[in-house]
Amino acid sequence: MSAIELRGLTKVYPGGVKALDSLDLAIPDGEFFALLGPSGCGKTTLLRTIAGLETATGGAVVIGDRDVTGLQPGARDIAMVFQDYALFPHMNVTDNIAYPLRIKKVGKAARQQKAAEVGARLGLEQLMDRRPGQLSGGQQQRVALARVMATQAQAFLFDEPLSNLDARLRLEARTFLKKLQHELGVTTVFVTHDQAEALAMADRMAVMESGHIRQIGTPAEVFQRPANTFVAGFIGSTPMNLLDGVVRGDTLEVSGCKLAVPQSAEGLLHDGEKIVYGVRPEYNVYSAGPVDGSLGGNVSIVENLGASYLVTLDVNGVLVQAVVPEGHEPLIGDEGYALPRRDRALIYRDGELVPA
Amino acid sequence: MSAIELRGLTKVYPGGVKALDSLDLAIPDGEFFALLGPSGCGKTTLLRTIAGLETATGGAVVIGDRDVTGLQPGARDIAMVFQDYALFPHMNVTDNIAYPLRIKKVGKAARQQKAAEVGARLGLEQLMDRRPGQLSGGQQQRVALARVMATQAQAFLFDEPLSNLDARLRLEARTFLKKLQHELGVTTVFVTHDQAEALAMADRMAVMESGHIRQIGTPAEVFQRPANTFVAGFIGSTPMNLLDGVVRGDTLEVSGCKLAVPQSAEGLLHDGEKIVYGVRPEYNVYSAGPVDGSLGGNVSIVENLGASYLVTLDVNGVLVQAVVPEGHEPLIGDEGYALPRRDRALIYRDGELVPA
Amino acid sequence: GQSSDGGSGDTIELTIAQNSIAGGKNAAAADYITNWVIPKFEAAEKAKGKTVKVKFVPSGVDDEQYKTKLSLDLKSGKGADVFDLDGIWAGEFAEAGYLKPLSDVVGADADNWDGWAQIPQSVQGLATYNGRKYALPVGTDGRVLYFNKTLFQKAGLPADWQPKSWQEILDAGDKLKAAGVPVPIQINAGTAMGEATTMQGVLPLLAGAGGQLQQDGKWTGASQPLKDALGFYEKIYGGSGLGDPKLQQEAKGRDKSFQQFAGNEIGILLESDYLWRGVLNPETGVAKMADRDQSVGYALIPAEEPGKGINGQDFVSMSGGALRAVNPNSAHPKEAFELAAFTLSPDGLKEETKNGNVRITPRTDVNKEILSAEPLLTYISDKVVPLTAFRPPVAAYTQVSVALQEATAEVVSGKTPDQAAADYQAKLEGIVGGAGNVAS
Amino acid sequence: MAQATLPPEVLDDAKARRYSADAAGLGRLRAGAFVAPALALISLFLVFPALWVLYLGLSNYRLTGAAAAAPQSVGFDNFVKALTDPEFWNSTWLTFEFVLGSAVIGQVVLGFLLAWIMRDRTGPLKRIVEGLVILAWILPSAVVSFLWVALLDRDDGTLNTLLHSQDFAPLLDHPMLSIIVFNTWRGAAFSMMLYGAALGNVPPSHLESARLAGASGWQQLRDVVFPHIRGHVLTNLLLISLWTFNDFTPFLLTAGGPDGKTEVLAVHVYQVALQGGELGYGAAVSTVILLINLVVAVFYLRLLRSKK
Amino acid sequence: MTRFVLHRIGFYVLIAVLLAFFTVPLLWLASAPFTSDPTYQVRLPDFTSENFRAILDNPYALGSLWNSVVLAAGTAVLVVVFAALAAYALSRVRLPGRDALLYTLLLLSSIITGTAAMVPLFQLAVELHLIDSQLGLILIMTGGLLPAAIFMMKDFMDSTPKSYEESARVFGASPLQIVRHVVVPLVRPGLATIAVWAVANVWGNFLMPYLLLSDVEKQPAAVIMYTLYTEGGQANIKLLATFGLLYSVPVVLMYLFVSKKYGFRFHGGIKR
Ligand SMILES: Nc1ncnc2c1ncn2[C@@H]1O[C@H](COP(=O)(O)OP(=O)(O)OP(=O)(O)O)[C@@H](O)[C@H]1O
Ligand SMILES: Nc1ncnc2c1ncn2[C@@H]1O[C@H](COP(=O)(O)OP(=O)(O)OP(=O)(O)O)[C@@H](O)[C@H]1O
Ligand SMILES: [Mg+2]
Ligand SMILES: [Mg+2]
Repeated sequence: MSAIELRGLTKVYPGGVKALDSLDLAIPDGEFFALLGPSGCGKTTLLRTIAGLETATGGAVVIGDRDVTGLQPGARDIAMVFQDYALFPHMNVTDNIAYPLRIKKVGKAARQQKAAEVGARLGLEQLMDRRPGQLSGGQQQRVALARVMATQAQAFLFDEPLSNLDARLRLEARTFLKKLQHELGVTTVFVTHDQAEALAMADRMAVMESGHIRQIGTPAEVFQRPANTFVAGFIGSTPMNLLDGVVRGDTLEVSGCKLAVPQSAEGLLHDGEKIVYGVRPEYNVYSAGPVDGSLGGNVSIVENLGASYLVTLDVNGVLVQAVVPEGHEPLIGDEGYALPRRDRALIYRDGELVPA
Repeated sequence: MSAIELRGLTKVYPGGVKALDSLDLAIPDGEFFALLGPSGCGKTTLLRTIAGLETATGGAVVIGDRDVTGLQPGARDIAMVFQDYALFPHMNVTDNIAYPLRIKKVGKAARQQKAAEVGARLGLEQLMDRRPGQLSGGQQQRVALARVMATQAQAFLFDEPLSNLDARLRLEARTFLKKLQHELGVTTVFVTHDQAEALAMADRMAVMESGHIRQIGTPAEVFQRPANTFVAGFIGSTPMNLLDGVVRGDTLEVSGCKLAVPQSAEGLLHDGEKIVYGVRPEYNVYSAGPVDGSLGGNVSIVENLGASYLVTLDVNGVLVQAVVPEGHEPLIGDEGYALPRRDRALIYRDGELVPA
Repeated sequence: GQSSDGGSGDTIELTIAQNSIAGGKNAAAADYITNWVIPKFEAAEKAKGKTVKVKFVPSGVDDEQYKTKLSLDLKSGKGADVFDLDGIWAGEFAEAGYLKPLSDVVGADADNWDGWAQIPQSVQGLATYNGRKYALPVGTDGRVLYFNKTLFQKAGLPADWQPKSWQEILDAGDKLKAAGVPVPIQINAGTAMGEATTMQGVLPLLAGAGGQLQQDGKWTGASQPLKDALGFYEKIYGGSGLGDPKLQQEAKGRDKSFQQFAGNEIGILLESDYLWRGVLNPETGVAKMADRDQSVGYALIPAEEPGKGINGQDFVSMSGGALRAVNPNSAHPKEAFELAAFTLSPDGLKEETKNGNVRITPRTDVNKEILSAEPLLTYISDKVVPLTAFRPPVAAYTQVSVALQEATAEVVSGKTPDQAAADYQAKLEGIVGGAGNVAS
Repeated sequence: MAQATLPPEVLDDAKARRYSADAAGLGRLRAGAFVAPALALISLFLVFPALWVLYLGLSNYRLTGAAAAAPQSVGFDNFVKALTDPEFWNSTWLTFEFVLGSAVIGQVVLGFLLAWIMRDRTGPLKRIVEGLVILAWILPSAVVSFLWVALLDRDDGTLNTLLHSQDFAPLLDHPMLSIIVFNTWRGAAFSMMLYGAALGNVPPSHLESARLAGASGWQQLRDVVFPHIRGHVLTNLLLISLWTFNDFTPFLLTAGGPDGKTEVLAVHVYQVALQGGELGYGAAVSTVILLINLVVAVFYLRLLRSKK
Repeated sequence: MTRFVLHRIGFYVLIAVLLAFFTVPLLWLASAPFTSDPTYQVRLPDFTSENFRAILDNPYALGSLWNSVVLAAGTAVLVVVFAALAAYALSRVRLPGRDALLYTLLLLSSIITGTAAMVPLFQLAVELHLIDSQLGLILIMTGGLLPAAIFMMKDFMDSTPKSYEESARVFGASPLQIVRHVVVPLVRPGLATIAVWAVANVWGNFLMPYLLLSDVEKQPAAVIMYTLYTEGGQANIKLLATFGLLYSVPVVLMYLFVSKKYGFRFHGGIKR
């Protein structure tokens, strides 16, 4: 169990793709850290560079208090779960779990016992003799976890371990994984491109974009105060409304409507300047009749979210979304008004949150 | 544009797997119909049998008013989008879109014009000369849609067309797709294993389990009143709490707590009978202090859902989940109480909803 | 050859190689070496106070492959101390240095061998190159015309048939044909039969027309005798129906000619004594003919016309034969020679030819005795060997032979003899190094 | 297997392309060590003798005779001789017919046909068909040549028996066709196995989309299958062309005859080198064959790279 | 529906024709060894065992089969091991000039199988004292087969997912361990295919064993098969057919074994 620190880490692939650009990051001991970002932003590369599967072009990787930058993956004392689990198809569950111990030259009896122990902990007792091909996705995932646990490594690295599961299994697995990490207390870096997963599981998280980290913080910080429009658009199960606007005195003009300046930006705006007004659909209060300071338009789409509805309004040609509790959902074509919560709405200037 | 009707459709694979078991289904003209179910329940088989890619073992497929059961796929006048899009990698976008027309012996100029037209409608103008390998997932998906649209088929069949997209793209795509179907008005059968997708997009939906349909209805019906515990456990972005209980006079005893009988089941229960008490986390009102008729316990997990939190309580060894608005989330270990809404809680007897 | 290096000081180890192998090709010869020669020779040497161990190196492959292997061995200074080779290879082996004159390798013993006195000059010639003896002759053979007496009787031909000219052969063929014999005459032709075409076909005919392959250091090109010989082919295969042109093209054509002869489908067949010994042999033949002795007749090969053969002969034949040589690299050439000579001792030859394995040995003294029970071999030994001819033992021969085969093939497939002869001459010039070495 | 959100081939493909770097951490040095044993054997027993052959081609080396004792360099005489020898050209032409007929057309087409009709079949029929085809491939050529002589024999051949024909002599009347059919029979297994694997890689959904569009069998082949397996087709073509080019087995059937009508280059070299003993000339002809092979290989590789 | 029926009929006719094409030539091998006086004609056999007795009387027949097994197995093992290692390295690490090297070797390997190479190979064997040594022959044949084997094997290696190896590597496995524990089991069908290919190649090879092995006790069946001819080069069909059958049985058994145990799978296509 150790902290992980990256100092000015750079990775340039042969061919010139700069996948990591002088990246600094410190993950304290025992933290569950999620890495989030769109496809191709360098998440996998970051993880693989920590693991030593890619050699860093520049910078250093420190695990615990060892600089491991030049070490072979096997010498770094970390464990990794791959997206496809990489369970050896020709070995049964016991052998798969015991494989790291076999490499460490643990005797056969000892390693089989350890495998049985870890397997039992993850509820795999009945499956120890099966091959991976005979397991369901969720079971495979647990075997991959068991194999990682058997190593007693300093840190765990997970590369989208849940994305191969179906939606239902994924939910179960994430609860399970979170609990397990909590119990073991091993520093964990978790890569995902599913923001809901990151929000639900992480102690802290980072949002990446093309080799850079755009924001680091707790899920709540990142969700409520995205530091820039990139993060704002990326986080949230429904994307944030990001609307172009102009400051007109103490109010804002956003697609033809007059809105109040959000609390967080009060006193920080100049008359006439162009800003982006951000509000999450969850923080848009919907009403069927006109309300002061709201965005009014016609309903163009209504989507069922389960216990609530996502309503899309066409506000003078700009689409604005609001979440409406069940029982209050409008029909398509109805008139509707979305009133942003002043305490939750945000202002972005040149793409950056005001105040930074 | 035509209705689709399945009568007693049965499909037994060589090897004996009964993937569809005497299934009846009627989809009216122009409907957007979603098929939902766990992996292996027969969704793909159903779609493929409609398409004629699998020959039915028994029963009939009627499209419009033609019985097409014995016809070749090419003669059924339907179009299908596959999970992997099945774009031909050696053809550019134009040729891919125009392929069905080429098979129908439409002249070169005519089909290129049609491809350009459809492509433009889907915003592919700039990409018409690229090969699929040079497109992002979302673009590929649009090309696949364009190819289907170019056919002017009677019905569209989609087999998990969104599951290859990353989470963010998926959201955009589903809005787009829904809108498109609405405009074209073509009868559409949409297979997915993501219940959120089904809820958000479908006019009506069916939930399948091992070759049978377990419930058909609008998304709201299926979400609010799942007909059986299978559907109840399957639908919803967080699974429904399904708790074993016993009827004690006019109250229920559920894991050591006394709960009121839900409105829907009032007067329908017998004293002493064993039931399953179902309530969605969204319909559990959480409070930090004790409340009458609530489920009390200690908080074991707290997951961030964005603007709300999913809190898992350990109620005498049974896990109960409740959704808590942001700002009110408890800490792990806190005491907490979940009060089910009487108008939303449900009772299942022998796995079936009461009243049926 | 070098095997003796490893032997203990006073044990002499020798190896002897042949293209024969127990249970396969020439099995009898292999058995003779292993079961008789080796024990007897070792005993004899022991009696002389020498410890000699002999090892037999069997082989059982095509002659070309045996030759290749032998050449490669000899070239790299290896190979058996005593080995057999086809007489026709003597010249090229000598030129390559694979063989040395016996007296150079062995010393005076070689010239003083008592066997020489028993070997006819013509057979000695097989082992002679540029006037020096390079090896011991192992035996010889001869070619005759076989005919099927049963078919002859049907065609009204005599059982003691002996044609005097080519025309008489053709006449007999006509009668056979008239009597419904499927293949009246089979004279090997074409490339598929390989050397059989040359030895049992074009060369005897060439000799019969008075021609020789090589004369006074020059090769014979498109000469009249060659054209005559090819003309004879034309008469048989050129539409007369006397022969079966297709058979000449088949890869296994010669096998088939044997089967057909044994099956009473061929009237006249030009072949060597091997046909009698190895093919039709009622006991061990590959195409057994139970009534061989009664129904197969044989006759000398006539010249084109009486007196028109080589050296003015009325009748002609061709012969070949194997040689047994001492490896110039042998560590023990004297003992090796003794071994070779031992295999050709009268006792040895008698032993070898026991049990129906009769062949014409090089020694007249032995032949008299062992051939008495074999009318055909006696006939060849007495009548054929004196008038027979041999192939030129030079390196270029193999290619010349192929050119001859090709010439016959051309005739069979319809070219005129003149044209085929001209093509032959052109090829010949290419093979032997220019027109200067060719006489037409 | 449980649900995989990505179909495996999509995943594999993307992975393979993106992380083609050194997955096992071999490093150049150790990679070198892994290649070393093979390379050592190859250098010693293949490259060295092969270069020697090239060298021999410049001499008048013979198996026997004076030229065996003291071979002399003759420069490019052997090549000039080969290139001016009509027999060589005849053989070259025959070899092209042979390769084109039996490999490029015969084995590729038959192998593909077999793979195609067996593609989604299981059970005894598939096993029997595949077993027989592979049997033809693994039986030793010495045995196989007998089988075909017995089949095509002019008198008692099985073919004549089956056709109730008399005197039908394929080996004499249609020798080239015979060895082409023979070699097709003999070698189809390799192509079948290769295409079998290749067809397994054609995503079924692509075929099905074509079917849904109403494409006929031939249209499916043309529009979906061939574009997908082009790489396999070319690998296969390259290997079997090379093998067929150097295949000596026809000799066992026809001995190059009748009248040299089946004397393909490999047989020609055999006759020149082994029967004629002209090793220098034989080596030169081998070198020319090598060059022709090179041209063929480059041609295929061009084809492979062209439409990429 | 009728179209469907016609389709079926067409399919089975095609299958029947193909089956006949591949079966008919084999009939002779099934009948001749059991016939008393076999010719090239396929006849109903009289099920004599005399031919087998005759071949068992041949002092070298059985031994040669064993020698063939030794040579084939030895070569196959070396080819598979060396080709696997080399193909693995070539597949995973971009060595400079890798592709050019592979193609060159592939081309050169075709010359080595020809007749022209026999002199260099023989001389080489003489210089290295590998004459009359089965090991020497195995090494020489391995050298000839390796390029094509590497070429085919590389396709197998290219198509195995790399995450298995990376995973083992993170656990600290050494490259050789990775090959042994992970790669070999994964590509086993490929190894089996190459092994069968190598065995079939060695099994039929006549010229090299004949030239390099003088001692008949060491010679393989391919050479002994050639001895079953007579002095004049006539085939002893009786023995040849029978020995041919015996000679074929081991390869067929090996194929059946391998295909049952590992299945056959080919990968192809040159990926870049
Ligand atoms: N082996 C490689 N060679 C060259 N470029 C590469 C390689 N691997 C990745 N890249 C590039 O580096 C960038 C970062 O890739 P990476 O795989 O780290 O992204 P990611 O965030 O994991 O994406 P995803 O969500 O799709 O897995 C991308 O532009 C990718 O194309
Ligand atoms: N070709 C086939 N042969 C035999 N069984 C099959 C075949 N295809 C599907 N099955 C079986 O039929 C059942 C239904 O499969 P189907 O593919 O329709 O499920 P699905 O609902 O689409 O699942 P998923 O969500 O995983 O795509 C499964 O048990 C499956 O194993
Ligand atoms: Mg990644
Ligand atoms: Mg499916």
